[in-house]
Amino acid sequence: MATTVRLLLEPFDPAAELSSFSKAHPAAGGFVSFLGQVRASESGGSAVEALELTHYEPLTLPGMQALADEVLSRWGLDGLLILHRAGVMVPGDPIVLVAAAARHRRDAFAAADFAMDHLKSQSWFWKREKAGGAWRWIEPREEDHSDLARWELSETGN
Amino acid sequence: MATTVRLLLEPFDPAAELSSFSKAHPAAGGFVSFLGQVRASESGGSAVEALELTHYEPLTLPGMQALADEVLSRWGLDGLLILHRAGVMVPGDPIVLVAAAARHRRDAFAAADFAMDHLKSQSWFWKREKAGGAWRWIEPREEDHSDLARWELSETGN
Amino acid sequence: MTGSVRLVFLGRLADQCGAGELVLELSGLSTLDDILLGLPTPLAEPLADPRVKLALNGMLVPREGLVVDAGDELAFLPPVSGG
Amino acid sequence: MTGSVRLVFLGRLADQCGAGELVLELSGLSTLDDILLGLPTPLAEPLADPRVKLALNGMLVPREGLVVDAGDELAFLPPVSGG
Repeated sequence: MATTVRLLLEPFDPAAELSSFSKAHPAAGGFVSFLGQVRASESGGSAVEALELTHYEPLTLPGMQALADEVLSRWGLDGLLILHRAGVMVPGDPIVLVAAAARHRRDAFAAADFAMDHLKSQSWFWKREKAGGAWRWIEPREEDHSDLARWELSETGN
Repeated sequence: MATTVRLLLEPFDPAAELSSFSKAHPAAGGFVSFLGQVRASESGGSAVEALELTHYEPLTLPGMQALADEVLSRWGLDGLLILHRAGVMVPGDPIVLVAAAARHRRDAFAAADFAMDHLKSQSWFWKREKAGGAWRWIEPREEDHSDLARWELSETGN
Repeated sequence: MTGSVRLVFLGRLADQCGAGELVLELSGLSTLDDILLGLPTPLAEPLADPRVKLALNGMLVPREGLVVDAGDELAFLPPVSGG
Repeated sequence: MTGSVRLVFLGRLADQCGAGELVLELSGLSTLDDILLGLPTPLAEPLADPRVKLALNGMLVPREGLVVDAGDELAFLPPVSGG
């Protein structure tokens, strides 16, 4: 099982990453990926000029690695890729790429979905958005808690 | 909403397809994709030499298009991509690529998952595998029915 | 009125029937049973399986009440392969 | 024993505190309350919010019973931003 977890301070190319990930796992029949990119406009509709993610060195990457371990312990995967940007980005820039390789499609879907829910709501990143020349911090959303709660219910069921 | 549905008789490059798909949807924050490729070995463990998918021209592509319409009617998407190979393939060749672009991550995951379950079990493709020099037709699996049943339950719940 | 119908066999049926397609002469409007009776038993038998779906000129049709005319294409579609 | 502790402010706390980091002189082992008392009120107030997590030298620690020594790094982590 090959796991790659990286915290990147420079732009990355998701297509190239996915391509080498799928080539590295010839035994896996299925690959599920999630790519998050900086949106051209915020929920309110105004144009986004930039997005900045800050992290805290001693916690952020170790937290991502612990998440990867948790994902691997829950699903039978051939490979797992977790890449996350920090720093200043502009619309269209990739922020996060998660990919799971598995023999069984269902495992790959669940693993990528779980990883994203936890990356988004439990990883040590703080986000601010620049629109109309002003920076605004992005707060946690109620939806993040309901996304996480899905997995807690399924834990009870296991 | 841009939908692309293609039945391909020649190899395609999933990384290039995903790259142009994400560039085509700057308003979408999230992209979920599934890539299925020919596995290097079958479930039994012997090496796969080739995989052939046959289709029936008057039904196969129209069926894929109807599936795309169904997916669009169920989730709020910015874009949907469904590519499927037919013909003879070798291990490592991409067979199917589904990608969904959405503002909300959860919609993109559900749409790609639903599309795959239905493509795999309800699309007009017949598959045979060559191993040890002999071709063997691949039968429907019990798992396909349980995968589909998940969505029927959720229909009742809606 | 006479003519021919094109039978198309998909998936494993193409192997079982020895060919992907077969042109059959008709002596008029024919039912599915008429067509199966005009084929050798080892070929007709797998086609009679109710899990095999039928498409007439590219449209899925029920087995019951099927009428095939000269110039038609009738496809036999066994269960698809799945995941 | 005297020395200094490095305070690190993440997310909006960096804005609220006017800087991402601050070095504070200690006159010995200090509790969280000691540290907050040594800061101006507008700066101490957001740090006292129990939703702000603490990391001492890179390890998450509970607020209760926290003891900070010279040379330590204490980070204040507000809720992360989510999806």
